[in-house]
Amino acid sequence: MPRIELRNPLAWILGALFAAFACSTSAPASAPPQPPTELSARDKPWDGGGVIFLEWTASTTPLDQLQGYEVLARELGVTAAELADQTERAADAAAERETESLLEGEGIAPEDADQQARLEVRADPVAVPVEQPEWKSIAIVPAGQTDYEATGLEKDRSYEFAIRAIGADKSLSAPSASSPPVVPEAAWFNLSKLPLLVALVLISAAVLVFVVLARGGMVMKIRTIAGLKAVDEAVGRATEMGRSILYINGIQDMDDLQTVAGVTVLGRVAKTAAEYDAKIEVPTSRSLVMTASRETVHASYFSAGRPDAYNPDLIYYVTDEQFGFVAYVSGMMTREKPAACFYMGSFFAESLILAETGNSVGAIQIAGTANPSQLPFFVAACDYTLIGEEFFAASAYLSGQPDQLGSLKGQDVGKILAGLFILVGVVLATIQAISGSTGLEEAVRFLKDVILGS
Amino acid sequence: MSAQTPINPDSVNVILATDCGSTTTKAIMIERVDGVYRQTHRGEAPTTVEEPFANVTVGVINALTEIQEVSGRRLIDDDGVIIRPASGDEGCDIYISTSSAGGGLQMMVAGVVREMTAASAKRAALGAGAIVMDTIAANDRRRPHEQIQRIRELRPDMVLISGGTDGGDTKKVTEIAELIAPAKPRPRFGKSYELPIIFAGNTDARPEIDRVFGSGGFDLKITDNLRPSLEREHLGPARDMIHDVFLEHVMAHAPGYDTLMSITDAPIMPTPGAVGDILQTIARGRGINAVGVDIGGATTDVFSVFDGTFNRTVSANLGMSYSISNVCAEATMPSILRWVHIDMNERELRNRVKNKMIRPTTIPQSLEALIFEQAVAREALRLAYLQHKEFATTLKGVQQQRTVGDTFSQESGGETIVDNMKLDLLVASGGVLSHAPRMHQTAMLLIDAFEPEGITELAKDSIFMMPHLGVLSSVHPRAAMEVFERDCLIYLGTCVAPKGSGKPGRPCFSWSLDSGARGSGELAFGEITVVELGEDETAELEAKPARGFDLGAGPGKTVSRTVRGGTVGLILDARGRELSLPEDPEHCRQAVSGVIDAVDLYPEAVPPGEGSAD
Amino acid sequence: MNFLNNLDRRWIFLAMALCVGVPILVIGLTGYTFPETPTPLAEAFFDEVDVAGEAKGRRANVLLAFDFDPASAGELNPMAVSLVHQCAQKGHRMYFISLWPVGPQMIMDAVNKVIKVHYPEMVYGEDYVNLGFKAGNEQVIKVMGVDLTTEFRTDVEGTTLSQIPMMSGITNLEDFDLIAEISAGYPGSKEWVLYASTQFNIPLVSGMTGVQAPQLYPYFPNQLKGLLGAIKGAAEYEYLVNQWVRLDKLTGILEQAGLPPGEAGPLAAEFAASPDQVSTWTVSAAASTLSPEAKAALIEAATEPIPGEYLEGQRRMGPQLFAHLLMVFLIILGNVIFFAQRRRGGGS
Amino acid sequence: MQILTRLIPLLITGIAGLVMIVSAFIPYTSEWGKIAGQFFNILAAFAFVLGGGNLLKVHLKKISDQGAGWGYSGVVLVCFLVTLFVGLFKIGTYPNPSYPDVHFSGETQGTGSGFWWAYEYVFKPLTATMFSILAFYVASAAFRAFRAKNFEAILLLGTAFIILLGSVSAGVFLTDWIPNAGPFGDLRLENLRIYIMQVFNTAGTRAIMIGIALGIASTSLKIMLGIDRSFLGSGD
Repeated sequence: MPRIELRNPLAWILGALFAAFACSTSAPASAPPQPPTELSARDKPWDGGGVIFLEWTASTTPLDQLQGYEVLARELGVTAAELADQTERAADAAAERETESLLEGEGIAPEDADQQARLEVRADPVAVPVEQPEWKSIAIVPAGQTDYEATGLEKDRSYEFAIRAIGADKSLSAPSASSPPVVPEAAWFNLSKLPLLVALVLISAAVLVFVVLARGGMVMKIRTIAGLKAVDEAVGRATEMGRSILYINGIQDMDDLQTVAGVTVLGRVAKTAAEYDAKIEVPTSRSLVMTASRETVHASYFSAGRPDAYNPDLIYYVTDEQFGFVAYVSGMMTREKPAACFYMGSFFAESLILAETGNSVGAIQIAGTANPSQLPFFVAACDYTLIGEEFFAASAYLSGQPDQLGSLKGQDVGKILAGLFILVGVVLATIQAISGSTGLEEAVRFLKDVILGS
Repeated sequence: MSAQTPINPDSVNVILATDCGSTTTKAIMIERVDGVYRQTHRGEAPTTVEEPFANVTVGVINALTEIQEVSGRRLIDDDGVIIRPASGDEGCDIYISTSSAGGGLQMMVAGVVREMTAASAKRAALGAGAIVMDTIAANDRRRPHEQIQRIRELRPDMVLISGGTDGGDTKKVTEIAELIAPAKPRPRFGKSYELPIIFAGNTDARPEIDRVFGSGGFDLKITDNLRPSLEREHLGPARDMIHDVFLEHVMAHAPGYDTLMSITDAPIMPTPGAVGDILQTIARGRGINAVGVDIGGATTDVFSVFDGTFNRTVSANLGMSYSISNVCAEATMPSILRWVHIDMNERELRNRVKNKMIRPTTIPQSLEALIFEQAVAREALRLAYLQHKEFATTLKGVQQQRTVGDTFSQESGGETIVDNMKLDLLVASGGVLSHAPRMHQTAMLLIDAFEPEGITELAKDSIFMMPHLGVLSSVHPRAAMEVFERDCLIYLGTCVAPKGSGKPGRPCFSWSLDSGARGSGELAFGEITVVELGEDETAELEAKPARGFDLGAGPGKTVSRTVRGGTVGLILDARGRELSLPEDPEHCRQAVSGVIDAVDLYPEAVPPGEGSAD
Repeated sequence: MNFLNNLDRRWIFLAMALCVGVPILVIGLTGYTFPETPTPLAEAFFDEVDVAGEAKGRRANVLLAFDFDPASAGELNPMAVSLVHQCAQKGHRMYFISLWPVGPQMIMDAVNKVIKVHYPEMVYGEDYVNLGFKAGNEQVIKVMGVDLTTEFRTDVEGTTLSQIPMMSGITNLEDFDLIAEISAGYPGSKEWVLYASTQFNIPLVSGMTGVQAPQLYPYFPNQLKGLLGAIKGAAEYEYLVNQWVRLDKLTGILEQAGLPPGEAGPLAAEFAASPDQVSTWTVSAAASTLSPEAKAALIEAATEPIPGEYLEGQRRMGPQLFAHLLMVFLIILGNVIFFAQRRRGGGS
Repeated sequence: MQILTRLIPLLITGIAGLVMIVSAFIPYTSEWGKIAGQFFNILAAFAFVLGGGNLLKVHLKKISDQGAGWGYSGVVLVCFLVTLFVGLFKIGTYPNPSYPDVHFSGETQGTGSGFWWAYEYVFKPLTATMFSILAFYVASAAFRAFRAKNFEAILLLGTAFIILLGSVSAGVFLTDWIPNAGPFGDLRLENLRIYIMQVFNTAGTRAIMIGIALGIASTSLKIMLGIDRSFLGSGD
């Protein structure tokens, strides 16, 4: 406690005030704070459900004696599914108890005991005690705040909320009057995703417009992609050297778009291989990819006019296991020394192992992936690398069909859009940082949280 | 066989050389004058391969007799034999010859992949001086029966088969052989003659090839693989083999050649092969990159040596008489007409083209005709050079060793090695170039068609003696070099042209000769000018390109170099590279007129009356 | 020079083997490790684990997702061990899960190394639980956000969740105070960021392989509260945890000996900073009041060697150092060859 | 158009794609997307059988052909069958404590089981070995590829040095003399490394990611609309 020399009346008064203040703050938790009042809860409109917006009137206890508010929630009612679940659990528990008693009390063999117990329980179903929902603390908000957005609730169930004030000494007030039950319903449209929808529509529209324009005869130019131009070269090398072509579709399943893009490129490589009569070998790490690859290669051989040369046994499944697959493929590479290796798809740590092995056996290697972390490895060890979007452009590039090329043009519109947003965002944020304007801060926040957050 | 006695280069004083072309046999005499070799006299006579003579030596003797008459030196004795060695004012020390009579050496080549071994085979054949009639490859998009049909149609002098690297493919190369063997292509000459097949492919495939062609009807020769690995091309042995077979089989069966072969001091070479040899000798000797072009009536040959790598292409359908229609079709009339600065009736032009086809030997009778013919020549040369660039590439199918520096520029294999900026010497030969009324026209034809960049010497072959010198270079390189420099080439001058593009009127580059003593100036983009610099004269050029323009040292960097003059002089060309003419015909005509005035290309007006000779 | 130019890559392999193998042997024999300087990223990771649950004023529920496999265990296991170490010392409740099929083995490994040996008092089902592997990649995370029990009905040993005491009150991701994730690829850090941290606003910290790290730096510090990249991150974090654990133990002893919390902390920090002067502490003024047992315990705690499993990360930095130095040397050598060749090539 | 091989697959693709998009925006349909995902998982599970069958077929064929390296196929088959047997029949598992007498109640991968043993002593070391090969390959690739050929390469080279040194104690040792708190503290190698990773690397990665995202969007659209059918084997 500071020492104050009391010289004049004013000081006395100040001293008294200070003492009173000091007492009130250092006093033990004799009186918990007052609970907040007038709690209202309403469903957040135009959302995906599960969010309730709460508002209340602050506790009458002075702000400096409050640490914050605790938000409480309880779920009302039990859905049918949950009831069934609870019944099942209760039955399980009962059966278990029964089994134990049968085992210990009557010495029945364990296998029979379990069976018998279950039968008994079924004959005499357990009445499920519907659990009384309990209040759960869902959040603590600072003292100055009088509203809260409760998220993560189960949509289409009703909830009750209550608020407790927390005193500076962590003492809790009595809960406020609970809010009327409210259901965090899902709207038919999730408005928070509107910016995403707009972007989706814009980009899709751009793609479609350019596809239509291209069909109408608009000339689309695409820059040379060295890696794809080199396909003929790689296949030719395999032909001249009398060795095989190795094609790896990545190590992900068909639900990865990269794998799909890889299968597309495979179609083209296989067609060239069919024309040159070179052997193409496709070990896959997923059996669905194997099936898709077979279809594609078969079609390629057919369109090259050599369906007789197609050998499905060269497209086979190895293992789903990442390093098992790598071990097989790199072993095969060192034994058979393929003249050309293609790595087109989704790759992880195996990228460099494959590419270095291929490099050491002297193969022309062409890689394509959209996994940015693997790009450096491919660039260093392969002859050609399709970087990211180039890989997705491969199908358009190889087919040369106008509508495919049109879709690339549509992509460019998306890029311009993204660039524009970046520019606007950077400019706004910079000006805001320099001027400190709150209006701009709001705009930046909107860009960051609402548009990018959707 | 040829009478090849060892020759002591120092004792050689008189050399005779002939080139037996399809229509004329050209002979030259080279003598040692004051210690240096000079070409002194020449003679010409019709070639006598066809009936009634059916003996090539008759034409040779005729041509030599002409020299004998002009020079007053006795070369042929009373029995019609060349007198050797030289003694006093009689005879010669060396007699050599080339031949392209009867269409030259015609070959068919085959390989596995068109862009790889088949391309190597084609390079080997072209380099040896052959005309490649067709290239068969596993991936040439023809069905086997179409390939067989094609092989049957052709009547090559020999076939070169390649395919597979050593230890590589045997299956495809055997398949190719199995296409050729049953198709039984028949040779051009001689009924009893077995078609020579040269195999220069995978060593592992030799037994199979032996089996396929062993059944008879073929004369199989086996030589080293010309693509032992995809990373390496090894054309030498195949080329030597082609020459051997050319002599042994093709020449031996052509009328009179057996005699001719017996009297030459060096093996007879196919004419284009000899031209290639002299160009290589020069490029190697002077350490330069050179391009040579020979534009003929039916075909245009382009030769290039870049960084020691020789390439030759024959553009079979680009020529100034038999093929002129094709040039017009391929280049399109508007492309040709963009080089014409006066009004021409397109219908009349088409007639002119057809006339030239029907009467290939006519030469332009009016200025208008000359201008048109030179416009066609520009396009023919341009297209031939384009084909050459496409063919003269680095090897395809090579594993690239990438470094991080290549991340953003992944260059692919098979890029052209022809780089106009690195080009030092451009040599022209062939009718339309040699016989142009003014040297300026020849120079501008070369510049417009080849678009040399940086600093490039222009020259023309005075009397088409490059083939003779090519053979000579194999027996007496010094003589060949000396004659080439002094008599063969007529230096037209040097072209200085920065690479880059800009707006017309903006500064392009400034120059000074001998620090301004012989002139200096500045050129705006789009301008062209000629500075007098006589033959055998040289001057120190200092040229500073504007920003964005490159004279070889990098954009904006000054270049200092000794430049050589010529009959035209120093041509300062600020029209930019790539050379582009305005799209709009009217603007184009103005631009071309400007150039023609600046260079003084067609100084005389058309004499009235002469223009409508035919 | 010619030899170097056509250097057989096996020489490089040999050099690498030596650069990695020799330090492993030396460190294995001497136990010497290189000092670590923690970066802000590791500090943030540590702090986030440290303060978990404080906001709600309760013992924290920490979800530990071990999404890696033996292949990457060399890089990630030290992180996992330190993470469990910190959580156990702090007294957090630990819920282990994995989205990788072999993840449960990695969980078991860490549990066996840390909890079973050093925290035997922790009870399975009350202090930690292993929920095992669940197939379905990011879909599992999404579902867990709504209802954990639809994906996880039993723990790894087949016990129903209702019978596990610490599972009561846990219905979805929101019931956790922190998600700590160790990732070797897909599904991993990125999926947790996208579907857990951004969707439900739960603090997320993640340790990952060096290859992945660059992709995730952008998420720090908003979506990812802490990030450990590769063995370097592991070593830094391990160092922090070891330091803190020692400090915490010392503080505990001092507090138990009767020192008020306000004094015990600074004193423990002082002791921890200079363990070699242990003999002087016991006579120093503040500690003089301690009982002999407490003093003995204090000396014991301050000087006891850190168990080997808590030094794995730092030990692995040794081979790492020499491997990196070799790489730098190789790159320089490569360039020397390159330029020597170019000069020769340019001269001709 | 062939109905079975073209129309139906395209319809399925289009509808599934549309469902995925709709379920992202319309909460009512959010379950549908999940169902579509489950369909795929079920299919993928069947594919395991397909894969196993193919594995057997390929390797049996190799053995019967006795071509080069058929012994390897034998090893593969033996390992495959043994693992399958050990896993299916829960060899060596300890029963669940609740049912100590029921052998099959044991956890397949539980400690001490045959499967666990194979995992612990075969699979784990093998996988770790494969992964550690990376260290060797990174070195040889760096030796070959990091040539200061042009300006970009020099930049990359410099960055590589900073990252390599900054992530080990060598970096700390080298720039120890720069005070961490001072104005140049950020120039210490270990700080520079993080700065490079956070700023330059992030910017670059984001640019690539934006391109990839757009590529994925446009490719998805093409596939949904049937413009790109190459994955069904109807190439160009």
